[in-house]
Amino acid sequence: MADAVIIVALLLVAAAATTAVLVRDPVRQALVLAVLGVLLAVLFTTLQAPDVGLSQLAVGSALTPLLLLLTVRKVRRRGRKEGPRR
Amino acid sequence: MDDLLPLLVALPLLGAAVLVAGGRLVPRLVAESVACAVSAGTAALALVLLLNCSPPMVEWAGGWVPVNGRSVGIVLVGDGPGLGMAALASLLTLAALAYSWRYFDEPPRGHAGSFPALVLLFQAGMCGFALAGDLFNAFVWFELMSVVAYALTGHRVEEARAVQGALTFAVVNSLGAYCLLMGIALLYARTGELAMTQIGRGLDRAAGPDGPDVLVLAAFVLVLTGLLVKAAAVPFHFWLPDAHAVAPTPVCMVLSGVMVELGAYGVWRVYGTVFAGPGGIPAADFERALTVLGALTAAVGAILCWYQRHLKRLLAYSTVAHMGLFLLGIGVLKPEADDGIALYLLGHAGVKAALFACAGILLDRYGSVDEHALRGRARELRGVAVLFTLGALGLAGLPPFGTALGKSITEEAVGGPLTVLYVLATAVTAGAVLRVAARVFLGLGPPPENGDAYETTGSGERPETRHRLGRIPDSMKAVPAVLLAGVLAVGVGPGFADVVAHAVNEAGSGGVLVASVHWTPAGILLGLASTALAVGLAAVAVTRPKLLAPAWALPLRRLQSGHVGDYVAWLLVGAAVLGALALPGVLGS
Amino acid sequence: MNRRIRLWLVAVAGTALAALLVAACLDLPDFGGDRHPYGDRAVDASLARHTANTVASVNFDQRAFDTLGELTVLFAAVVGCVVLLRQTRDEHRARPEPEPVARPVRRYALAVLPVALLTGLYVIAHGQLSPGGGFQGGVVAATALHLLYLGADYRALERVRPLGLYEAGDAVAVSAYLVTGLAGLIGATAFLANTLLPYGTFNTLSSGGTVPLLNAAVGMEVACAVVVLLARFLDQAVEIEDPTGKGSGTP
Amino acid sequence: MTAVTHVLPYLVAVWIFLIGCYGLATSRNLIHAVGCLSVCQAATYVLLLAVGYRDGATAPVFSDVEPGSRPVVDPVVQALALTDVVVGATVTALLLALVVQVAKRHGTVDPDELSELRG
Repeated sequence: MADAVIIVALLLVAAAATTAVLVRDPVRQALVLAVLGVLLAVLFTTLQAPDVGLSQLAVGSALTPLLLLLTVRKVRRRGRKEGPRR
Repeated sequence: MDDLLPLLVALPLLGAAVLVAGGRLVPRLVAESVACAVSAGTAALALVLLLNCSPPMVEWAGGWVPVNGRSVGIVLVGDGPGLGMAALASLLTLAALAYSWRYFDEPPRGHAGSFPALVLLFQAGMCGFALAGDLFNAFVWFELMSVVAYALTGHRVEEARAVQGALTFAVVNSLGAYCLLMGIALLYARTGELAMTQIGRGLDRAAGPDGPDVLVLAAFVLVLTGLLVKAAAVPFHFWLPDAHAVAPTPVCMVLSGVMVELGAYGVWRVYGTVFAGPGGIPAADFERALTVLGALTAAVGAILCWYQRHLKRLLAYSTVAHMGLFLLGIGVLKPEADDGIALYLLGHAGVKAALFACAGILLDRYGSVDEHALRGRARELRGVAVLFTLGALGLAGLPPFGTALGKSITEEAVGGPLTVLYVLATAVTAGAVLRVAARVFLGLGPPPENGDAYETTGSGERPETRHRLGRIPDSMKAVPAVLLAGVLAVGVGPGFADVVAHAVNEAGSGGVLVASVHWTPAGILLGLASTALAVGLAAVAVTRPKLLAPAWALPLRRLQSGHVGDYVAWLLVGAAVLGALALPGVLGS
Repeated sequence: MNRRIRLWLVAVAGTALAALLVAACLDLPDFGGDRHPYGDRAVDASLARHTANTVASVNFDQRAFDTLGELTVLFAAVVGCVVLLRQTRDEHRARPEPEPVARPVRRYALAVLPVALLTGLYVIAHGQLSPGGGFQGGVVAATALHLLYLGADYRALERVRPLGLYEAGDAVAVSAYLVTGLAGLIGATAFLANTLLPYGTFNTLSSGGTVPLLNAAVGMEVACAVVVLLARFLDQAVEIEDPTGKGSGTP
Repeated sequence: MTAVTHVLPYLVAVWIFLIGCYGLATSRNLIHAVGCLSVCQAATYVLLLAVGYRDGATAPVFSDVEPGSRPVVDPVVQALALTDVVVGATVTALLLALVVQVAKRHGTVDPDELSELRG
């Protein structure tokens, strides 16, 4: 019987993933993806997978959102002359 | 001999690493020659291994040989088809490197070795995928092949089209790769194994008396979705014309020549080892799924190929049509069809790479790949005209060519109605190429007026070389000539077809040796018929362009919208259709 | 096709796929089941070779060929990003003026930098003992370097981060991995075979034969790769300006 | 209640995959689309690790656990998931590099406004 922590972690991950998809602004999505990365790391730790949890923490919640934000900055900086992008 | 198999992957990787490490210290000439040397060495090793693969070679990476039938390591399978695809990939990569000898405008500052290094990584990914006997290992090399293809397709970043085509290519193929991985996870959950043959046995053991259940069907749909996205079957094919229209010509040669065909090889390999047993998908379902998808792909590819005026997109749709024909041949599940498809695939790779090379010459000489803009301008390129026309005739299936031999054997195996589709599809695609040859090289017929706005014209492109080529370097003319000579050798080489057939049968159906494959009068007649039909179509199209351009195909062309969201939606639809096609067998049992 | 048709297609195909996948999930063995044949074999093989962290043993010993592929995917992405994000002829580099940095931030960044770097190296070194390894340690070490950007400014970061060196380091790490594999082929029986070095005593830094070597190679490769990737994106975001400046770019 | 938990992780993985595909298909911003693709990939991690879980088992690391004293989780799926995490990072990096170039050359990142390749 899977214990309660795994179930809670799973539901939180599902909620975070749905939010990451439904929020349309890239900056906010980058933040939600960082939260999703942390929640995934927690889920992997509860699933007794510390290696994957650590790499998900490093890659999923630090590296990917940083790259997303740098891309937004590059796109927004160019778009500022034509009015803010959606 | 077996333990040299991983070297087919390790050598190009080492070459790429050396090129990137030393890329900035050496002049560009040294970097490109090192790349050619490494690629040629790998091709030679692949051919040597191919020559003695009669008992298929099996190598366990890391020395993890099975203990009482079970192992933890990764298995590499060096049988006829696997090594054949690895050799074909290496030879085409060598041809692409030779073609692009001092070809591109200046490489990124201080990174002389980056393009050759990427091409070597591409070769390593393809060789790894061809040899993989482990499903997850195949996914990793599939992913390497794709990542390098995205970077190479978007190589000309200053072109607006190149980056859009590369982006849609990357998103659709990545989603396909993730579907493949989900399928692997399901198969691992059911069988607890990752080697393909072990998974097959596990499925047979785990299947109850009434055969496969929904889990096997879901795994089949997910794994085949990933592979069919790479094989550009309808409705997963939308990325291919966009990617080929924008990729640099040497990359197009390898993409269309062998990478797309590796998708069909993957389908054949995965079905043969994993899903062919009693626990897998019944043969009738697999046959129905591939026949329907293959026929659709051949039809859509041929029709849209006829309407294109952008030379590279026209050749890309011709590749889609031929992929449909290959999937049809694989779907028939007969050893003769497998032999025919192996020969047809070899011939098609050479012909299509040669045609792309000629299109690249036109682009670099005249700065355009638009059929209407180039009308009559390429008269002085005699040699290229001959090569282009020979390639078109090879595409149509003119007998001495290897493509004709493969097509005739396959037509004999697939039977009546499908043969008509084979003849029509090859005739229409070859007719389009012949029409382009007539207009561009001979300037025949009245100037065609512009079609409606919903099309990608080939004009306004910039040549890939720094400035327009005054004189065509002979390396760019030699490569298509050698490729076409190779295709002729496939067709008329004494005993070559038998060697290929023997290797394919030994790997595919466990050595059920089939009567020797050879030219048959019926096959030759069909080849001549399709060539005549192609020439006729081209002639009519050139003289009276209005006649053969009905507007009913417009809605079909609107589907190719270049929009990422559309392509993802079509991928989901394709997966659902694949599930529906393979459902009856699972429900029935 | 317009948005409405696309939405409709996604809805229909999505529901069909959902039905198929949910039915498949119901056929899957129960979550938390006890049947993991491959896993049990992997644990036994890992203990036989004195590697405490079984995941590292699977990654760098039993399925080292997979890790070679995945290492090359990262290497290909680095070379790809170098090619895709290069400064084209019609672009120029603008020198960013150093922004004033608050005192506490500067002190914090410069204090934490050596600690983060050390943590990354520790995680790499103990890859085959405790959770962690080449990948995780590499990313930690790479991000540690970028604390300089927080602490000082972009030019300080560029001075300490000569890009050519890191790209060469990436390539050297991949070559090291391959040479270790070839040594296995020449010295022992097969490519990437782990029978060359003694397996050492269990739970010590030198245990596991070639696992620590491959771990270090992957650690170096991931660190260099992440530095180059971040550098390429930072260059685009901070320095490289478009020719027209109006943002429309060349048609 | 126990029936649901036997299959909940798999259902969550399927849900994340399909919601990611929905986001990818209906996205109006290419950066948002790349984010949705990484959500799709998160589904593969969840499915892989859920397949390898064992009730009452601990992590397969024996630096502080006596080998054989406690049941351990399946280490092979963790190796596969590790490889998948890194592959995901590289694909995201390449896609974002292409998005930067699309924004530079097309002036927009809205897929509806990209009109170069048609027909």
